[in-house]
Amino acid sequence: MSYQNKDNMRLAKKIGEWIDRDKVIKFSFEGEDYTGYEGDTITSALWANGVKVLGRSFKYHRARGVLSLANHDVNILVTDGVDTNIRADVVTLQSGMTLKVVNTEGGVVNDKKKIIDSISALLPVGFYYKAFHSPAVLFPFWEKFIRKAAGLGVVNFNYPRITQRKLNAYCDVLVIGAGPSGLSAALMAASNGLEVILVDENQQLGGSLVYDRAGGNAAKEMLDELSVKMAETPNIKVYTGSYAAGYYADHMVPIVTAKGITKVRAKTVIAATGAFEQPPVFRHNDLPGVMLGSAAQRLIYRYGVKPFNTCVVVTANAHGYRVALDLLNAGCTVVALVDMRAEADRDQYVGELARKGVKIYSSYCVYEALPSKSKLGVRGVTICPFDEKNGTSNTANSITLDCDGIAMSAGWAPAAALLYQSGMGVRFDNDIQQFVPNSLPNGIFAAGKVNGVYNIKQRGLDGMRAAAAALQYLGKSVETINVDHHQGASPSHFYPIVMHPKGKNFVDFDEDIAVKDFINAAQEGFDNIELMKRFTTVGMGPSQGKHSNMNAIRILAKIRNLPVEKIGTTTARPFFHPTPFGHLGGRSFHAHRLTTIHMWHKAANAVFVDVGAWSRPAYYQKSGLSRIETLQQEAIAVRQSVGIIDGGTLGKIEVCGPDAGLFLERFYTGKYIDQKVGTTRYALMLDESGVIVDDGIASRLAEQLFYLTVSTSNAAAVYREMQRWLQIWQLNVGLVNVTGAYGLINIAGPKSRDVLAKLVDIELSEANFPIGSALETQILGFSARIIRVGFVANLAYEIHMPSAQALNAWKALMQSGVKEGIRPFGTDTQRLLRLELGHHMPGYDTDGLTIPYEVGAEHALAMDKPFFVGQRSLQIIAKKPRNKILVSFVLPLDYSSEMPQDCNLVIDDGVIKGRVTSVSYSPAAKCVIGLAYVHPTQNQLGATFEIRTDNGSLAKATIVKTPFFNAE
Amino acid sequence: MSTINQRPVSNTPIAYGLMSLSPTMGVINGMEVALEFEGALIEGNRKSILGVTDVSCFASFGIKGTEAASWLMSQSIQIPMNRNTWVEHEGYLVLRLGGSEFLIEGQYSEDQYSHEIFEKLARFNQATVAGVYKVQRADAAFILSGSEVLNMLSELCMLDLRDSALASNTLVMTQLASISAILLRHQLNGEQVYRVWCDGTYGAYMWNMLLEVARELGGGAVGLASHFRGTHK
Amino acid sequence: MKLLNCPMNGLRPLGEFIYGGEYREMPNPNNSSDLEWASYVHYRDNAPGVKKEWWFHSPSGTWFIAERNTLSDEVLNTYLFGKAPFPKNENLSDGKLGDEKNTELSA
Amino acid sequence: MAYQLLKFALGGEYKEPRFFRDCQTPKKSYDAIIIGGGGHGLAAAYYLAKDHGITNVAVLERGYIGGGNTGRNTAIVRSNYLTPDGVNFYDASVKLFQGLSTELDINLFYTNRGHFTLAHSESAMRTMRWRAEVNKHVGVKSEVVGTDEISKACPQLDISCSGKSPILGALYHEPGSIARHDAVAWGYARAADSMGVEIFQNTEVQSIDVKNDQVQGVQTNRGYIATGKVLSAVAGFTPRITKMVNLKTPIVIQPLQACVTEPMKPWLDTILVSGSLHVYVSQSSRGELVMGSALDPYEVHHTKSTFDFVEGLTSHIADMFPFLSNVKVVRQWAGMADVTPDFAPLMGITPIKGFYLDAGWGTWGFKATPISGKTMAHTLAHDKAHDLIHSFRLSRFDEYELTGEKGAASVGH
Repeated sequence: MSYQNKDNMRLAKKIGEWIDRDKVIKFSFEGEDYTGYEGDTITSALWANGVKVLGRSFKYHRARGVLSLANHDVNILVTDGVDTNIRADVVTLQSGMTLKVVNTEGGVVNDKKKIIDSISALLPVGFYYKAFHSPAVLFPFWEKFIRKAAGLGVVNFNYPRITQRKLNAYCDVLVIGAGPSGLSAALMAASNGLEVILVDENQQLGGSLVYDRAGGNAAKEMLDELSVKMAETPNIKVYTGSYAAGYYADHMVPIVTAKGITKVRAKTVIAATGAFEQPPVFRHNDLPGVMLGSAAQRLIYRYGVKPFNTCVVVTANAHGYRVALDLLNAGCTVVALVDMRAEADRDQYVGELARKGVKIYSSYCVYEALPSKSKLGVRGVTICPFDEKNGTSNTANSITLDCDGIAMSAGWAPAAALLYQSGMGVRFDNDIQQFVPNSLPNGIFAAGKVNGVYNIKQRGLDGMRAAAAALQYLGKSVETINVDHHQGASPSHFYPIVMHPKGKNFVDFDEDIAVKDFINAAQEGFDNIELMKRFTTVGMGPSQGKHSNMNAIRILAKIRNLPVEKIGTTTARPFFHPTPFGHLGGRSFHAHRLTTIHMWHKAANAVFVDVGAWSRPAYYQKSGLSRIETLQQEAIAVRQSVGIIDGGTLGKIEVCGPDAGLFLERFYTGKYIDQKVGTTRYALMLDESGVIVDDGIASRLAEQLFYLTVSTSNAAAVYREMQRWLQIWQLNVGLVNVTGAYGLINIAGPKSRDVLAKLVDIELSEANFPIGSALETQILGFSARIIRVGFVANLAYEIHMPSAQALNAWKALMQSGVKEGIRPFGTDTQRLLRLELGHHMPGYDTDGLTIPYEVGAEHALAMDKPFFVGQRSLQIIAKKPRNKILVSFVLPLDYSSEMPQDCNLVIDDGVIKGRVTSVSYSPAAKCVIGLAYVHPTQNQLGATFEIRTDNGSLAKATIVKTPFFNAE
Repeated sequence: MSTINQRPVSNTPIAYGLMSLSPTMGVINGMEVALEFEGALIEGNRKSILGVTDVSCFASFGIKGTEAASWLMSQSIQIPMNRNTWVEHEGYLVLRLGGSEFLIEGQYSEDQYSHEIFEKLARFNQATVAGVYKVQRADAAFILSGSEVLNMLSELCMLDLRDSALASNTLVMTQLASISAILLRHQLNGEQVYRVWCDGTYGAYMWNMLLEVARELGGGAVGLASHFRGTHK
Repeated sequence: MKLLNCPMNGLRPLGEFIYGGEYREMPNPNNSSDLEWASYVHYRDNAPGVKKEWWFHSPSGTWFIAERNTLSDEVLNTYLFGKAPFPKNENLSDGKLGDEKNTELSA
Repeated sequence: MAYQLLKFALGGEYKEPRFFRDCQTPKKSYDAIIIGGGGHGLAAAYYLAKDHGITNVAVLERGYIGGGNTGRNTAIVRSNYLTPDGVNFYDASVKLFQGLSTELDINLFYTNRGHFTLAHSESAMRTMRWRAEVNKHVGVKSEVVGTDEISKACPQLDISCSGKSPILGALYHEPGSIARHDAVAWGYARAADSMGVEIFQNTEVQSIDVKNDQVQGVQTNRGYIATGKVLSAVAGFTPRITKMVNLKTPIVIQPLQACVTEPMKPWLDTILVSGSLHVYVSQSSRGELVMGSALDPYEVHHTKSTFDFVEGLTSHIADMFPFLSNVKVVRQWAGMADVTPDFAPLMGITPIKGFYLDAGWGTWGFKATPISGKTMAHTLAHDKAHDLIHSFRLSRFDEYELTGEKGAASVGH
């Protein structure tokens, strides 16, 4: 059954229309085929086909048609099967679209959920706070129903990942809005040599000049004139079909286009954003066929579509008269113009309308729109005398008129979201019944309707005034331009609200909120605009209150008997229009760092792990072996022969100059001034509260050159802190971060000396190069630094070389160690190896509160120094009792129950005493070994404590000395 | 004990990023780099639209410290007088990074390569000059060429890098594709190009990001041979 | 993104910077009480107003001081540590920033 | 239930009374004054009246009730903290929340969804185990789960996160829930009001009168009010209040931002948090995805939104849910958080007699609303900190006794 009457509503070609009638587009909607033209929106094409029921409301599932045709018809959301929540009023029609309305059950015409509308009296605003929760056990049951009703479109889980480009752009003046004031502002600024960006959300320039014509040509002529000038002005970059999504600090405005986002950094911003037409509120003002006057005009002049056959215009301003003339011009029968005002100065259009046979009812209101039998459209209106002062309707004298549609023009709300976000202060201008800018931040200007200027000539002038002000702000000398204050009747009515005992007089179409809902909310104490918003949800729907907030404020003002300005406005948050993830996220930058040996690791089947931005081999996978088995094999190679690990990710910092030793003594806990050239010392870094931050090795390579290695993940932060303290201490020191410039290879194990010896010209014997030695030499013909270290094995060397040569050095060492069975190992194995030696690792065995006393690092604290970072706090902490200490433990040799894991807890008599920080089976010690925090009273060699494993069983651990195995 | 004194050919920091492209490699200045990817015709076209070229093989020398400027002058090296500016002189660029740090980079030219200066610089001994410290460098260095360079940079960098905003001898230390980089505008063979340096360990990442965007905009990888006719296998 | 003026590199987007916290004068560790020291370490001048703060320009490695109104997020002034209005130490610096030679270059 | 609905249809006249009185003129003095009409302040007022019979109480709210962080958070309730003190405290809060709709006779839409803290690295997995072990120890349901269990609960999640930071596992916290945040404030306001507490909106405290280290009263835009007890429950504004009494704290104010999408049919049943990607997300009963991120990186005392927040957040969420590319973000907003160095609140008595702190709530204040109200009411009534909040005392910073939550600080919420 076809419900829609399917009249052909397409008009003869209109001058300046946006559609191309040579290009016919086929599409379907709710299972039926239609055609439109290129340039149509989905809504305009449907309306041209006589389709009026375009969607269903969110809460009551009431039939809805065109409201604004300006990107706030959020009851008209469709899906094409791929994408959802498509806004039909503005999305351009594409060939082959197969469209369905979202959130219906059984189609938009027969939506079964419309039943909710008939029980709406049961569901006043806020009802859900008062229902379902008692008894509590039943709430999950009710919640299922509530959750099912929630939401609009169904998300397509197969929708592709799209990352749009995000660009940066710069200009002297960003003009937002390309209506008469925006165009004038842009032209004026550009003609004075400024770089201008002009943005408008519509597909073409002109704003209301395109469609608000009062049946004549003056607006079109003005637009043509401005368009010619635009074409002649090269220094204006125009973005149409694009919106300014928000205002952010220091004049950054993201412009959202179909293809991505351009983040504009402007020196000045002119908001010529216009105003949203506001609906008068009367019963059934939401029926398909009831639309804003400007929506009717848009249909006519942009798309060549007749809004109605026979209609009534209800108005409270001059704009309604212009709309009526445009409707007549489009061939509509205008049965009546209903003017809610008592004694507005009757404007120039009255005579013209009368001549054309339109009956004007002054001091009348539309009391209600009469739904057609199906409730899917309008069959007429009831109008009656209206006392605008009291807002009362004289229903005794009502008149019923037949019509198939109503055009509404009662006033405007400024599209001031970006101005609010910039920090604008407002005042309420009673002459125009609108909030207007009272104070604007530096470099921000407003022009046109958003600035309270409605006269068409003055709007252009106001754009020029704003441009002149922007020019002056940028230091150009131009004459100040003055604009007249608004003359005549207000463009907005002070209270376009018509009460009706049966309600359904909607204020917010997104959320189906009617006048009574506000009254009830206020009665319950939600009589602050923000509380009212939260309780009623007015303005919280996808259109973000563009057509509802102003009426809500007026209603609340009336309820509280306060002037509108005392009510204030709700906060205007970004975004101006909802903005897709793919646009906002853009291309993702996932920066990562690789050492030059990376490709070798990759070829050797390394399994990588991320350490900060770095990618490091955790171990090298061998086929047929588990991770644990692989780790153990790599560890055994180190213990029995020789292993090699890429340490290029470690932080490497040169501390140079006469005060280098002094600097280190202040920065680290140890002593360095008396350190001998050619030796290394442990470097423990604390923060000012005495907590361990990092540790590393300081090698003194020359009298005035210390070479610091610090941990991979802290490298950048440690260098940064060094730079800061150096500024504060003003020592004669140079700092050079060579983390990326130097490669680092660590070879370890009893055979490491033999392997290295083949490549260097120095004596590596124990006597000549014992642990703690460091020197500069040559390897493969380039200079290298060799440090004898002991972190993973008693015999081990770090070789530091220019990173471009690291791969060569690695290959040479691998070659040199073939006979010894040299084996690469990764970070997971390294953790096991250092554990076997009993070394703790900052960040692994410590946390954000660990102090040196808790890990037995007293030996590293030169408390007798005059100063080091953290020293004074340690003096305080030293007086306090400890509550934990890191100990080394083993499990019995025959332990075979649940294996403890890192972070299992140490439990004593049901109380948490500490936790395991590192635990592993050690092939060298041939038992499970680990480090754990225990209570200091538990800390005795040979004492036992209990670890609770994942399955709840307790493992008995014994405190032992380290290293865990006989390392000699 | 044996010593190998034959200095081996080094690897460009972006070597890992080149693996999947299999370019024709060659050794320049002791470093193995990509000379050609798809041939002169295709790369010549790319170069004019948006070419990305790895020039990490250019000799470089870094130095910093309160006396760095005067020491360089004492070595007869012309230096830029203002911070964050650069000069080009007899085949090498001198970048003044901030106030007291310098990066000197040799430029490739067809016939002669200015080794001399780098040999001289290589003899610098920190222990003998007060207030001057060597900065070991291992940058990934790139040339970005073609008509779409600014389009690419407007996505990867937040700064205004147009001619009107970036003075011709100014360099910027900023972020490119979210990592720290040095950037300047330069003339090469009579064409305007942009130069980029970043930490070599980010080189493969940077190379891949630059290529990803360049390809979308109709450009791509360009070998050294397209810029410097004298470079060949 | 907000802009911040690095004294060495000019106006840059905030993403290039790392916040280093409030600038605080360290009390003399030798003659401050435990409570005074704990207060220095832990407590902050945290009511809104104009504060001196540490900021770090990451791409160039520049620490500097910003005077910022933490209520409006407006930056009033930025300068290298040791430059006005701090008492100047004529001695030495790290050779990167803040030395006299560098300042002369800031044309 | 039927009656609750039907009463709206019957009679025609809307009979619902005010939630709380429209108080305009304060009395000369009160037994206690609570600064801040958010969830915490109103809850404290309610429990003062209910548990301790102290009803001569005024709540002074600068704006409107619930207008601060109560109305700006992402409404997550959980108790999977790291320290036993933290877990016990928040667990007590969860338990109060579970019965709160009934107790306050308002549907708070408290809905149990389960809470996954995703781990993308081995070190994150270790922290998850640590939290799970502590939680289990004190009887809170948390466990480390693998990717299979995550996928089962949320099949739409791309476990590889678009190949960028694959998920290895998660801490699953069964009691994790969401609630309708505004309603919590309204419910407490109504209940407190009904027992005699007076709630003053648009009432700003301009100074606090302290003599001999004892609170005497407060000066407001509605005049001077005498009292011996003042509770500051103004997270986000705490430094402005503590400055009035010259009290030093370690709090730093940092904005916390959030955003919502347009409504879509519910598909995300759980609450997901990723510390590595700095995001958390759940789907509200309206069908919107409610999303948040880490704190803004520096101190600022305003609630302006930044674009970089939403750029980073959407990029990361799209890594987790690639199909959201064309789903739209409707609105973003910000709140101001009291951030402490050890990621635990500041509660209890202070060196100024009669001045009590309920502060330092960082990003986790909403979930503590009932228990903070209850324990602070106890603290005011007895002039001695409730046992549950002993570790949150201000003096811990003088004593170098920071809480262990700092140990594994990451995005929580």
